[in-house]
Parts: sequence; structure tokens; C-alpha cells
Amino acid sequence: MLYTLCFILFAVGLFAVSTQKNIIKIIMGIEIMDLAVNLFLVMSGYRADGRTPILTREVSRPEWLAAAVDPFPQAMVLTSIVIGLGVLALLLVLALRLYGRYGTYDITKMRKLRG
Amino acid sequence: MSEIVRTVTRWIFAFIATYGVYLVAYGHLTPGGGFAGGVMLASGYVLLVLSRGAKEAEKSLGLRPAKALDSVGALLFLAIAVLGLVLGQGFFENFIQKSTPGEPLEILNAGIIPLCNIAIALKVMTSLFVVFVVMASVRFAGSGEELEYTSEEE
Amino acid sequence: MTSYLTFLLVFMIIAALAAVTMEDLLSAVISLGALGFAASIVFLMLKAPDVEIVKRIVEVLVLVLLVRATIRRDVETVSGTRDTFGMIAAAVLILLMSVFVIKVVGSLPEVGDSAMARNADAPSNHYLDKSLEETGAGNAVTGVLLDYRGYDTLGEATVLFAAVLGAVTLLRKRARRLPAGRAES
Amino acid sequence: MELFPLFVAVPLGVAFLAALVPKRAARVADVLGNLGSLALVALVVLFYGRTGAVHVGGWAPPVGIVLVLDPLSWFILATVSAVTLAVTIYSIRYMDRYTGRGKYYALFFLMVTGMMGVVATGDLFNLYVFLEIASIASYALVAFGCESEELEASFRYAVLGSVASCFILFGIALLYSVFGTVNMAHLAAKIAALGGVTGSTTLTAGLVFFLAGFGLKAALVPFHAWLPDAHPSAPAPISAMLSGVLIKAIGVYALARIVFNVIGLTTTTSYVLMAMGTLSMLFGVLLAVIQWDFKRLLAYHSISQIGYVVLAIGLGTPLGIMGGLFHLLNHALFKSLLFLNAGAVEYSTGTRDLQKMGGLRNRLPVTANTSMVASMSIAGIPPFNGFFSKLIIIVACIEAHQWLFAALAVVVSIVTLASFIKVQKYVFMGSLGEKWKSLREVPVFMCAAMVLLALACLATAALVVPPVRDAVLRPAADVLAAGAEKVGMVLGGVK
Repeated sequence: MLYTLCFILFAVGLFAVSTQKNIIKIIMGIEIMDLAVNLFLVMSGYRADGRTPILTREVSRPEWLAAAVDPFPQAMVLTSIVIGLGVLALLLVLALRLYGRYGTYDITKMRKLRG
Repeated sequence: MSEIVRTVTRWIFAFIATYGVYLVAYGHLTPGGGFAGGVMLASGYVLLVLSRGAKEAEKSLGLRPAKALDSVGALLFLAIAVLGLVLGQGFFENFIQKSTPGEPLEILNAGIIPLCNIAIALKVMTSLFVVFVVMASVRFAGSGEELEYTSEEE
Repeated sequence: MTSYLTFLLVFMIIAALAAVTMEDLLSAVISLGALGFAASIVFLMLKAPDVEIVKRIVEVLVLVLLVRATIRRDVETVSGTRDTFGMIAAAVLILLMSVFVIKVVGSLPEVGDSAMARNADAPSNHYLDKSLEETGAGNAVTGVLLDYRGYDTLGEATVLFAAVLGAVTLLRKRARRLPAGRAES
Repeated sequence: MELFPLFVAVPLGVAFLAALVPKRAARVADVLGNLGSLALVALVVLFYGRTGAVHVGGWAPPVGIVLVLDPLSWFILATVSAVTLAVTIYSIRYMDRYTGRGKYYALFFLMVTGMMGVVATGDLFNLYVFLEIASIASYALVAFGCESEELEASFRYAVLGSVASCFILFGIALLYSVFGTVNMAHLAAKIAALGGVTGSTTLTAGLVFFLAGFGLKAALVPFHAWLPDAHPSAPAPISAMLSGVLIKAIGVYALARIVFNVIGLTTTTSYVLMAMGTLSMLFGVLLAVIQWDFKRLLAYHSISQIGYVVLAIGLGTPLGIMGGLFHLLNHALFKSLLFLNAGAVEYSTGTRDLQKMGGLRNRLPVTANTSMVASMSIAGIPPFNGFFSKLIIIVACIEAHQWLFAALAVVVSIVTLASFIKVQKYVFMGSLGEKWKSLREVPVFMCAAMVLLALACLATAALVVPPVRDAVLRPAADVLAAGAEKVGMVLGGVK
């Protein structure tokens, strides 16, 4: 059930990217898609009533091992979030420069390039 | 920005900075790590830029030193990786931990992990700071576009 | 637990739809912020504190960046959908997605049991088991990030370096020099 | 074998150093860049004929990341380094037109690092990270000149590229949620145990996501929209790199590695690949013939030639794969040469419109001759390398009883020939326009790069001769042809 909600979020992002006219909305669509994939990854690593994968002195080792959540998707998501931030920064710089040149955020008005 | 905002940000920056350094230093023991600490410190500096404007924030961390620091951070991280290769144990080898395994759950016993944490935090902080100053200083006149961005003149 | 998660996820889908279809750009950006913070709460409930801290701060920075791009006197609101080509492409893609969702979601395991539990030889069991002795890091996530798969993090730092360098190059004042001496076109 | 990570560490170091170079010291950046590409070529020569795996950080494969060198990845690394060397020599003088030389070389070597990382790795998530590095660096490089159409082309390319990356990451997440590992060899062993793609619907879904994601990175037909805008507006050396190697290293190679070695080729996937290849071939060449902008014409030809490669590899037969890889190498060489020629013509005349040019042969002799060599080989004229690779592909199609695809391949080759005769006639033959009387040949470095590539084009024709072919091409093709079973040994040997 939760995975379906992730796919729906991914589809909303995809819908935004492919139909919106406003550049900032397109960038937001990409942000939503990236977020949906990160959510799916962390969910695939979750263990029913699990514990954080951080071993501290309070908890005994065997009990922690039995309940600890999968650390590897969290590492993947950490990397993916920062990659998403990098891509967003670059896209926003392009959007700002395009706004400077065309005076609008409307992608259909920027038809300098023939199809 | 009004005077109140500027003084308040100066105080808050101190708390943010300590929290960021804590995240980096204890990255391998408690939640946090290079990324979290770096991003936290970056948000501290961004707060300064927003409250005091790009020109005045130059004093705390200028654009040019930030870019140099960024490349230095990246080179530091690459050096740690290649150092493993040079010491003959292979690329990205955790050579300190392998040779002198410290007593567990202490702060300075995770071999190259704290060093990598510091290099990553330095890099993330300066990168995000540079992006912010660059984007904050782009001015648009109504009609065309004149960039006040202080990049070096070609 | 899963009831809270479903509630938050439904809230996130509504926030996403609002962000996409709203007229005013600024309120769209704010609803995107709401989406991001709800996501960080979901990460917290899924027992991922590292990810939650980074996501929360990155969301703040994303919001500041996006507001920077939308706050301006002369930004006339532009919204509505693109020409027919965009609509057709969107329809095809969404159709592909829905067919896929119905087919696949049935066969996916329940959220509770993780891939690690089902595959005994999954590397994650090794990460949890041996991360303290082999890397000395109590926090298995940092152990994975910096020692077991440190090469990923090197790649990741380069991604950030490339993004920043790209942003700086695209915003330099003068990009081209006049062609020296060549025939003027 | 321990030095294999240098393939990624050297360009990375050059990139970080180049970013530190102040703007006054442009020549230092040039020297640094060329030293870097020379080092890469030396590494390729050093690692010829070796196979092996490097466990990064000393951890065994499923736990740690493994870097893999097998004949296929060596073949792609060699192609990338050859084109990189020619392009760095070319951009010494060409980039005088642009400011920010240090930043250019930094971004350029970041793109090369990304490609090298994608080709060398034996780990899916690692492949995604390095693919992201190459993509972000190429987004910034496409818009390097900050003109309106360059910014717009780069924005479209960046948006579609990010969508492709999300698809690829979703595919990796799907595979991870079922199999719990991202190491290619480990995954292949588990998928083979499960009985290939038909085993689980999630696997087919993952495959669909990969096809969509890597198809978009390789500009195959349903996803080719960004290429005709992005490649022409980039600076000439960058469009040479983009068309020559980028869409191959992160698009076609990654797709082939995953489809063949990880998931295993089934008849349906091979038909999908062949269909996409043929459509790209037809679409690309039909749109190319009507173009009057020199670089846009070359961009459309890139789409059609990539269609050839994907069609050949999609056949699945050993001969088909060998033809595909051979054409991949040839296309890398003559397409980057053609883009460098277009850059040289634009450098001297300032325009890209074919109608405005004419009779440049006697004013730009080196460019004209190298462009003749490249046009002949892309059109498939016998003595040149293009002919041999297309011949192998057509023979492979016939051998696999794909009569329709073989016929289409021949038709497309003829139309390509017609299109390039048009290019030669309008640009180099005919009477010299009075405006171009004062033209001088392009600077020596640019000529040297073009001559180097032209000689490489002629040399690769020798790859057809059996002894040379078995030394280089056949082992590379065998890696793919071996498919999923023999992959355990090949990809880092995890059992």
C-alpha cells in the first residue's frame, strides 16, 4: 500500500515535468520525483518496529542486531539527496539566466530553437 | 536588514556553528556525519549572507577564499583516498583503522572516517556557500540582464 | 505505525498536487516546502535519523533558493499546461506508470520486512554485524558511507563540486571574447 | 592491477587542480589538460589485455565496491581516451573564443571522470553516481557560452537528463528491494538463480525503467528530443565529446552491460532494442537530410548512427555484438572529427549555415581533407572503417534472419551518403565566395587534432583484419555475448 503512494508521488512529479509551462514548476516536478524515489528506497530498508542502525552503549548488541534497520538504503538516499541539491542548484541558475534573457518563466515563449 | 535581525543572526550563527561542528566530530558515533555537519554550517553562513547582504558577509567568508577552500577540500578527500593506494593497501583503504584499531565507541578511533568527515564537511560547506553568494548577487534590471556577480573579470 | 505513514504520505501527495497546480508561484514553493518537511518526518518514522537531519536542512536551503527565484516585482504568473506535444507525452508516460503500478505493486514485499531480512547474503547484514570492529564507527550509516563504500562518497563530493562549478561558470559576467582577427560574420 | 583506480583518480585530480587555476594563467590550464589526457592514454596502453577486479577499500565484492577491468571496459576506455586526447589538443586554440579556461578544463575532466567511473565500476549504485557526475558536467558545458539558445538547449537537456536519472535510480531501488544487493555480479547470480527476467514482475519493471533511463541518455528514438538542440549549441570540442563518447559510454555501454550481463537478454528485450535501434536509424537520417545548419545535421546523424550500434547489439548474436562495438569505435572517431571540422569552419567563417559557405577547399585545405576522410567513412565507402563496420552489422542482420532490418540498414547508409555529399558540395566544393577570400587556415593545434583523428579513422579500418580483430574486438564482444552466466568470473568473481 505504501509503495503505491510512492508511485503516485512519482507520477505527480512526472506529470508536472511534462505538462507545466512555468520553468520553476518543472524544476519542482523534478524535486518531487527525486523525493519519491528516496522515499521508496528508505521504505525498502525498513524493518517492522526496527531500531536505528546506530550502536550505542545503552543497547545490547544481539538485541540491536535483531532489530536494526537496513543502513545501506539510508547511505544511498543521503548521496541521492545531495545529488538532487546539486542538480537543483544548476537548474535554478539556468532558470535565472533564462529569466534574465527572456523576461519570463514561460517555456513555450522561448522558441529560439526550432523543434 | 534591521539592526535586530543582524544581532540575532550573529547569536544564532554561534549555536548553528557549534551544532554543525558537533555533527561532524561525532559523525561516526551519533546520527549526523560529514554531510549533515557541512550542510548545517553552510546554512549558518547563508543566514549571515541573507541578513547582512553579500558585500558585508565578505568579511566572515569571502567568495574567492570559499572557492579555493572548496577545491582544497575536494583535493584533501582525494588525497586521503589515494594515500591508501600509496601505502600499498589499495584505493580508499582505511589504513589507520587496520593498523591501530582503537577502543570501540570512542571519538578518535575510526581510522580515516573522522578525517573523511572533516574533508567532506569542509567541501559541502564551501560549495553550498559559493552557490548561495553567487545566486544572491545576481541582479536583474527590469528589461535585460545585468549581472553584478563578482566573478573575476575575464 | 503504518497508519501514521499512510496519513503523512497522503498529505504529501496532496501537497505535491497543490504545488504543481497552484497559480501563484510563491504559494506553490511553500507547499513544496511542506512536502519536504513531511518527507523528513516520514524518514524519522522509518528510523533514519541521518537522512532526516540532512533532508530537513537541505529543504531549508532549497526553499531559500526557490524563493530567491520567485520573489521579484515583475514576475507575472505563468501557469497552465504546455502545447499538445507535452500533453501527449505526459499521457503516455502516466499511462505507462499506472499499468506498471498495478502489475508490480502486488509482487512487492510488504513495507515491514526489509530486503536485508529476506536475503541472508545481503551486504547489509555484514554492515550491521561488523561495522564496529572493522571500521570503528558505531553509526553503521557513516561506516557504510565513508569506509565500506567510501568511493561512492568521493563520487558524491565530485557531483557537488561539479554542480557548484557549473553554477559559477554559467553566471560569469562575460562568456565570449570577440573573435580576434577572423573574418567578421 | 592495483593502479586501476588511477583511471578515475587522474582526471579527478586534474579537474580539481584546473579549478584552482587563476584566469590569467589560461596556458597553465591548457598544459594541465593535455597532460591529463596524455596520462589517460598512457594508462590505457598500460592496461591492454589485462582482466581483473580491484576491491575498493579492501572489502570483498558484495560488501564493498568492485572496479572491474575486462576486454569490453578496456575497449570503451580506449575509445574515450583517444577522443579525449584529440579534443584537448583541439580546444587549446578553439577556446580562445571563450572566457574561463580553467573552469572549462575542470568541467571537461569532470565529464571524463564520470565516463571513466561508469565504465570501470562493477556496482549499480556507483554507476548511477558517476553517471550523475558526467551528466551535470555536460549540462554546464553545453551552456558554456551563455547565449540564449545555449541556455535554453542546456535547460531542456538538464530536465530530460534529470528525469532519466530518476528512472535509473528507481530501477536500482526496485532491484534492491527484491535482491538486497547492488553489486552487478552478485545480482546476476541471483537473477540467474531466479530464472531470468520472467522470474518476477519487479524485475521486468526494473528493466523497463532501465531501458527508459539509459535510452534517454543514449538519445534513442522515443527519447531523442534533447540531442538535436543540445549538441549543436555546445562549443565544438564539447559537442565532439558529447556525440563521440558521452552518449556511448553512459548510454549504450551501461544499457548493454545491464541488459546482457546483469539481467540477461531475452527475445523480447532483444526485439525492443532492435526496434529502438531501427527507429533511431530511420528518424535520425530522415531528419538529417533536410537540415541546413552544419552542426544540427551532424547531431541528427549521431542519432541514426547510435541506432546502428543499438540494432547490432540488440541482435544478441556474437557477430552482431562485434559489429556493434566496431561501429561504436568508428562512430566515436569520425563523428568527433566531423564536429571538430564544423567547429573549424565556424571558427574561420563565423557561420554554420551551409548555404552561406562554398569553395572553402582552397582556403581551408586541412579541414577540407580531414572532413572528406570523415564523410567517406560515415557514409560507408569501401576503403574506410565505416564501410567495414556497417558491412558486419548487415551481415549479422542477415545471419539472424532479420531481412527487414538489414534492408533498412542499407537504405539508411545510402541516405547518409547522399546527405554527406550535400555537405561536401556546399561547404568545400564550388566557387569561393568573395566574402571568404581573406580566410586563413585554422591554427596549428586544431589542424593537428583533426589530422590525428583522421589517421585514427584510417587505422581502425585495419580492425577487420583477423589477427588485429581477435586481439581487440572479439574478446570485447565475447564479454557481452557471454551474457549472465559467465558473469561471475568476469564481474569481480563473487560466487
